[in-house]
Amino acid sequence: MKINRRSVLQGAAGATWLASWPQLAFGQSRAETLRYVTGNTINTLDTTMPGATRESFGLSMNVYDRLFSFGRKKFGEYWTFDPTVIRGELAKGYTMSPDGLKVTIHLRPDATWHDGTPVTAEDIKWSLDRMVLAKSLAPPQMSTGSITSADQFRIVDPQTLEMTLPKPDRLGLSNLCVCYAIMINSKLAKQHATADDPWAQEWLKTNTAASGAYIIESYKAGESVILRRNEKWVGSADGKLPDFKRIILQTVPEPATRANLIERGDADLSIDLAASDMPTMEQSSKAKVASIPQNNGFTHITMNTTMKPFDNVKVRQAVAAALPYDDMFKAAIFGRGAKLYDGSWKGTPTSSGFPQAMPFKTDVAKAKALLAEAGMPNGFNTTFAISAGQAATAEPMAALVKEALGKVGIQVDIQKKPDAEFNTMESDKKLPFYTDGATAWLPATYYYFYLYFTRDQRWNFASWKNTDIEDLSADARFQTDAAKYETECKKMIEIFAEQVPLVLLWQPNQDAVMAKSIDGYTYQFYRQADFRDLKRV
Amino acid sequence: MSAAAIQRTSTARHVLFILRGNPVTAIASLGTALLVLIAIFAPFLTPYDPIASDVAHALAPPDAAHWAGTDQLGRDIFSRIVAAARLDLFIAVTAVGLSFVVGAVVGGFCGYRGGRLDRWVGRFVDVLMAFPLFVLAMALVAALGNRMENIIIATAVINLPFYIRFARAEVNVRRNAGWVEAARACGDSHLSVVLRFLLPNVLPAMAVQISLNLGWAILNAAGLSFIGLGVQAPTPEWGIMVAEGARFITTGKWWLVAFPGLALMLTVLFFNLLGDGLRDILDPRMRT
Amino acid sequence: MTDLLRVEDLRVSFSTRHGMVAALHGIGFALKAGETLGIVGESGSGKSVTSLAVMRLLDRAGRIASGRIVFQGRDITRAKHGDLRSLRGAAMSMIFQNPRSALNPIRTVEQQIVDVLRAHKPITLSAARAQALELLRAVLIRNPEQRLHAYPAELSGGMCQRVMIAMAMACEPALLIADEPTTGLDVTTQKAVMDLLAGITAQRGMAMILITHDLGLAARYCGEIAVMERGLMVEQGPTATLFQAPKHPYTQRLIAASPTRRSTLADLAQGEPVAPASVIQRPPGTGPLLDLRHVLKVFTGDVRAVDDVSFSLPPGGSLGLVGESGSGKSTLSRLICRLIDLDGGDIIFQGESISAIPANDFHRSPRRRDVQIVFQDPHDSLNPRFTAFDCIAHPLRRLEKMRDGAALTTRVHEAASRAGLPMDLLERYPHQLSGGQKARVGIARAIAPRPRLLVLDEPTAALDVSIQAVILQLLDRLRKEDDLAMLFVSHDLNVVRMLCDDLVVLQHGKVVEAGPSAAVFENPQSGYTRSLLDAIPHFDPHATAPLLQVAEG
Amino acid sequence: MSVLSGIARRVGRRLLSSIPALLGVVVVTFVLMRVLPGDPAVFFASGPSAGKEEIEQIRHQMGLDRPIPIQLARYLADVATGNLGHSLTTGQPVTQDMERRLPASLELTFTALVIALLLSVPLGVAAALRPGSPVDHAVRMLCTLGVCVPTFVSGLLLIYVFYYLLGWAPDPTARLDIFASTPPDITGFYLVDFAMTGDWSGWWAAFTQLLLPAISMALFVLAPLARMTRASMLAVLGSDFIRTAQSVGLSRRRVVITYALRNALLPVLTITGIVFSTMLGANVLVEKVFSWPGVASYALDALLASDYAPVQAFVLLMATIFVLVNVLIDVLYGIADPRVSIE
Repeated sequence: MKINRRSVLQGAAGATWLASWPQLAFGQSRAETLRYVTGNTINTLDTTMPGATRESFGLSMNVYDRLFSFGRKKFGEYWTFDPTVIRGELAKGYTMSPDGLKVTIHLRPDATWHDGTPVTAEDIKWSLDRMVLAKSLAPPQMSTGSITSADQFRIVDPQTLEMTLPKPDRLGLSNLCVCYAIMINSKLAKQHATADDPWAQEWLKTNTAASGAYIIESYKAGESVILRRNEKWVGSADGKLPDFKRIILQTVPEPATRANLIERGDADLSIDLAASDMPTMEQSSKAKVASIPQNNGFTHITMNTTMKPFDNVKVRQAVAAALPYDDMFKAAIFGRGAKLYDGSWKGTPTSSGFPQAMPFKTDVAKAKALLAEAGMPNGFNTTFAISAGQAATAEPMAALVKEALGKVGIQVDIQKKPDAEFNTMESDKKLPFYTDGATAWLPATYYYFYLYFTRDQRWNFASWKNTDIEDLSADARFQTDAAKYETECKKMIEIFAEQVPLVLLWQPNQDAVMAKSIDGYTYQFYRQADFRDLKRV
Repeated sequence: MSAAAIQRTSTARHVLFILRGNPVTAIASLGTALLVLIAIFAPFLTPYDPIASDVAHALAPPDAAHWAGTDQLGRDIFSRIVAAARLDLFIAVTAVGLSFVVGAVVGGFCGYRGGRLDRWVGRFVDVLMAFPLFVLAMALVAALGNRMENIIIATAVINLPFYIRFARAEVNVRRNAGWVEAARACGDSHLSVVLRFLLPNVLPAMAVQISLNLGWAILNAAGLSFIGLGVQAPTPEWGIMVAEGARFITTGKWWLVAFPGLALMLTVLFFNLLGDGLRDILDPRMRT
Repeated sequence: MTDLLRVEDLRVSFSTRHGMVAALHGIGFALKAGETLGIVGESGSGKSVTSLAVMRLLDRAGRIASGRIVFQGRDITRAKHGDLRSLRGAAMSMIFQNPRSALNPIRTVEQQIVDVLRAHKPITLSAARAQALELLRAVLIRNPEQRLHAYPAELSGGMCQRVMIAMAMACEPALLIADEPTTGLDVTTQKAVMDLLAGITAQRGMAMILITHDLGLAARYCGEIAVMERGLMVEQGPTATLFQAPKHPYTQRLIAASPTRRSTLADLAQGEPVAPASVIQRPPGTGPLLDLRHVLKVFTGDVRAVDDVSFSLPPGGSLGLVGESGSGKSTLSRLICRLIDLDGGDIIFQGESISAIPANDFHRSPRRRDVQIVFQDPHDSLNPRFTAFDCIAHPLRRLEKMRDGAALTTRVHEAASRAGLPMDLLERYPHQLSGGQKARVGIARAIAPRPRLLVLDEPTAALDVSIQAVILQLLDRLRKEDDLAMLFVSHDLNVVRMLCDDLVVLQHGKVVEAGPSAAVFENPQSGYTRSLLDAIPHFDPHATAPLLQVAEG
Repeated sequence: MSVLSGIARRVGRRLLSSIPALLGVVVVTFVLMRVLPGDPAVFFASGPSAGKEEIEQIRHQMGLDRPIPIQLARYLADVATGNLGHSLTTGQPVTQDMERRLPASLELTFTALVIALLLSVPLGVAAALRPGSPVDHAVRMLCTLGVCVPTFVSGLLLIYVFYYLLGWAPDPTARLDIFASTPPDITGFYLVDFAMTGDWSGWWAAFTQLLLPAISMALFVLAPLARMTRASMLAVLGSDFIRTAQSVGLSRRRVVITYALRNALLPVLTITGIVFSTMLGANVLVEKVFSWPGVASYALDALLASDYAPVQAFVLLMATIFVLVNVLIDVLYGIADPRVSIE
């Protein structure tokens, strides 16, 4: 492409003709508006409904309030969420009984719903009840915090509620911070409830009864949402209103187009861009990149422990030794992430954190030896499945896996499957060998092991059944002794590293590309931008 | 010189005459021939193993070692393009061949016999035609699984109605020709009239359609690849290479998309121009 | 008086892939105002090229190489298109064959006539419309007011030709060129159209050039005749002189080959040997070979294409089926050949019913080889992908299960030689053969399996008269040699009379008259037969004067 | 009068006869969707804590736990009553989604078709008037180049050049600049709505948004249309009635335009129907590349998510449009060519 002066001039002239912003002056209101472009759609305004997209969660966080919210901590010039800090959002604060069984929730007296009516304890009780009673995705999530029944919530007085837990669950309070724990204007919602639908689930799919920082001005499902700042919002950490008065969320499926938009200054923020675009973006004069590892997630290669030959631990170890970690890290995500391999420890890990770098390295000789030990010196044939939605990173990875395993005699057939098919087969445990990603909203080591490595359920990727892990994770959950908890966690990690139900690869960075003027970007556990934190400087 | 030889030379002369007056077709014929040769001898023409990765040299621009640069995994793009020629041509030729054979026979019988068979097949064709064709192909591949044979089947299915209609119409205009009735008077059954008389006569006209369709089938496969329903990695295929390379357009790594795109484009171009040329050769109106 | 049109040494050539091919080798003629000139010739003689060259309507490939065309004193040989445009339609116009396709299918009759008027005269739309109506009246179209708004497809072929005439004379040109104006029309319509054309040109003092392959037509309507052969004008003169004393051998051949009321097969082509090699004598009193009993064929829409037709044909006999298009004669021939099924009645062949076998299965019947057919259009009746040899061998391979080999070759050669087809043509494909040669291949194919009955569906309709003459003689010889019965389907009574013992006249699927040929011809009983006979533009070289007077009525 | 009633009869007959085809489309799509290896329930229960129970619950909610023939019967009954089900991807009733998105797709497709026709017909005519000339070859090359670039590539290239490099085009994100106000919802076609309200700057904004996707779509169908125009123009120019028109001295303009072109456009009209149908299918890629909020990208997302209802509805809708467009073309043909109504 040759660009000379003339074409630039023509371009400039053309720009005034074609790309004019017809209605809105570029001045004040543009500065106060944040234009956010995403790849996916917002499909529901009620996050507890099945099928809610990540973008829906992101919107809900800005529109609804929860009682509590996680804190945030600095990560370079940006921020990342901090699950160890829990602050009040719609609640002013809480007090926990010494035995950890009783949480007293203090409401904010000045909090109002978007329609101007005050937030009452009845509203909160109704919302909490809905969380555990209505048929939705919320109850199973809440159960991970031992919140299972409406009886656990009690109105103490108009400004106070009480939540009782049957056991001192480590994640009881944390669960009130997640995307499902939205607080709803019960008076408004009840007006739209029916006998069949006592929790107004149908109505709340496309309407809101919220108190959050932003109010929905227009909602075009699958296209765009426009938000307006709630001038009466009281839920912030510092008591201030968010900086942006207006937010425009738009669905732009092509990552390349989203990148173009930011680079040309037409949009302010976007996440989930192609890793390959990042080096260019980082050199751009108009855009900057916040590259923050997704510290509550991991990308993995799973071997189904119930399927031959992966039921043999030697085979799993052999595969783990044969994988071309560095090449995959470079080629698939261009090195943009935190490695979860190449760990320097042996035997027992030094840290109880999870996910952490595992002591896996590429060692072809060892892989061959292990295969021989497993009785398969000539390798075997298998398939390696990837989902079409993740093809951008998974496809190069798969090609490398195929090549590397081929060197130790394992013949791999790559199967790229449409997302729905992939998910179904993964859920039905029919995939022997595949790659996927996982993120946990509540990143506690025991929670990872409980969620991903126990029980016959969807998220036990490798269908791994290990009684030690089951016992340890169950005990760690209610363990009040911090030192003991630490030991239990390390033990679980040790078993995991030895048994290799799945190979941890890395935590990919979440690359948020934004205009140079945007500040305050925070990586959140639900992997979406929180507009309340952002400002233009 | 025997009469048959006269016939041959006169056909050859006619073709030559058309080609002389139509350099574009001449170039297209040469190009197509070259393409077929490349496809046949692909394994001998690739300087590198088209699926061997070399992450250390990933995303290298074209140079003396890698004429078309390397891709994300450091694979030689030129080798991949050459290797893909074979696969793409195979997909296109089989898919089009399949729909041609089925379509010509079914359409031929419908056009010749008419009646109930024709009506039912007509219904079936109507149903197929009413589908948004690309979406039908997508759905078929999604339902059957994205393997090469299913891509071929899907491409064949969405081409089928055109062949049926085309063969039907062409046979229909000829079914009352004297030589058809003469064949029957000479003791041919309907079956043999269609298979031995009508279809061979329809063939030249269909050759145009086939040629145009070959290009279209390649594009179709590329489109399927773009939305993630193409052949499985790491098999080199132009559509996938273009779709993957498209991700790198904005980063200035043009060679990832440009070279496979060029191969794809030239192939489709050759097939299309050849089809046009064939039409000229076969269309009596052009014989002035 | 000066010449209206003078053509001098006109040479026209066409660029083809074999290089430039000359179509006219220097022809010349002249025409005064009000005169009528007939240009007669067989296909390929260059008569149409002449007319197109005069109008300067040659297509892109055609080029006037040399010579001069002088019209109304102006040399228009190299005239510019703009100048020609004002001449065409206004001073000279042309009528084409195939009137249906010569009219724009998506414009009404009125629009097309108005287009012509307004292209040459500065008149208002309403005036032009009024004049269009007048013109339709002048060409004797019934209900002209309604026809004005009709599209060509809504009109019959004859009516289209009248509209065409109206357009051509709309601006009263001095010269009208009619290129085969009646080819493709039914005989009765032919006559009406020609009478109209002659009447109008005479009335308005227009000169006319009539281009035709039909000597009868030219003789009847033209004062002067020019005969063309292979791009040359071989003879030219007043009609009476030319016909009575043709000088050029080609003219003589042509006149001889044209059937007249009195001519016999022997007259048509003196040069060819006509005597059959051996004539089989048939014992009298045998039963009929073919017997049709109340045959009925109904097409969708309750159209009775063949309605209660009965007749019979003795072995070795010949029967003519005569009728205009749509009379059901082609359907009947296909019924008899058992290519289609009957809806009623019975067909008895050699004493056994063959109508019970479905047409779909008839190819397996032993009777299949006994009944063979020769088709109308020789171009269309040969598989383009078969050589002549394969065409003739095909029925032998199929019906007699013969394998390739000496026996088959012998049989093919035998059939070919009996059909008068030179052996060196056997390896050619249809498009490399002439019309007459193709007709011979078609006949050879039909006689190859030695059938008992040959159905001939207008076998000579698409052929030039000289070739027609030869083919007719060939057929007659075959019949006599082989004791081959023939069913001859034709619209041309003259031809049928010469070839057939008996005659059946069909109209709308029904038999209107039947009997011995001579009797029907001399003394037709039905009005329809009479009108058919009248309409044939015969000419009589021995008559004292041309029939030009008819046109002046 | 008789022409009109003839047309009405033909329309009625065509519509009636297309019902079996539509029914076939519905059934085939339905079965195809059920054959899809993905289980929508699993896909949509992908929340962090979805277990077996939740999946079963969604399956029941969607009626997927019943035998397929019963599901089909229920679906057909629903379709007959105008209920096309709920989309799980957007969470809306499919009819509502379609209602909003269909005008976007149609506006794009129609604009593309108009652009294609405006370009291809003159090009085809120019080529036909001088067959074998450089003009002819140039036209052929030009059109063929258009057809041999995959739509998604030409789309991305257009964006890259005209938006990213040159900045002539507005950002390819939607039907209208997000900061601009949308027109009142009258027809759903922005161009029409803006024109009706007299908001010409809005019209221009919508038009510029439309231009790039429409062009990349038009490029693809240029070749068949131009090719058909050229061929049919050549055929018509060589036909007898053109010679007649010349022989009566009509002007060249009249011969070429009134006599030749009008006749030559008839087959072009027929092929336009087929072209339109392929464009509706090809929309998928263009809408994806240009983030066009149309029905095709909607259906693609749904297909990849095994979200049955939108895909089924989309296919049914497209089939219906296909039928309607063909009937429309039939009617236009009937008006343009008197021979049809005479038959």
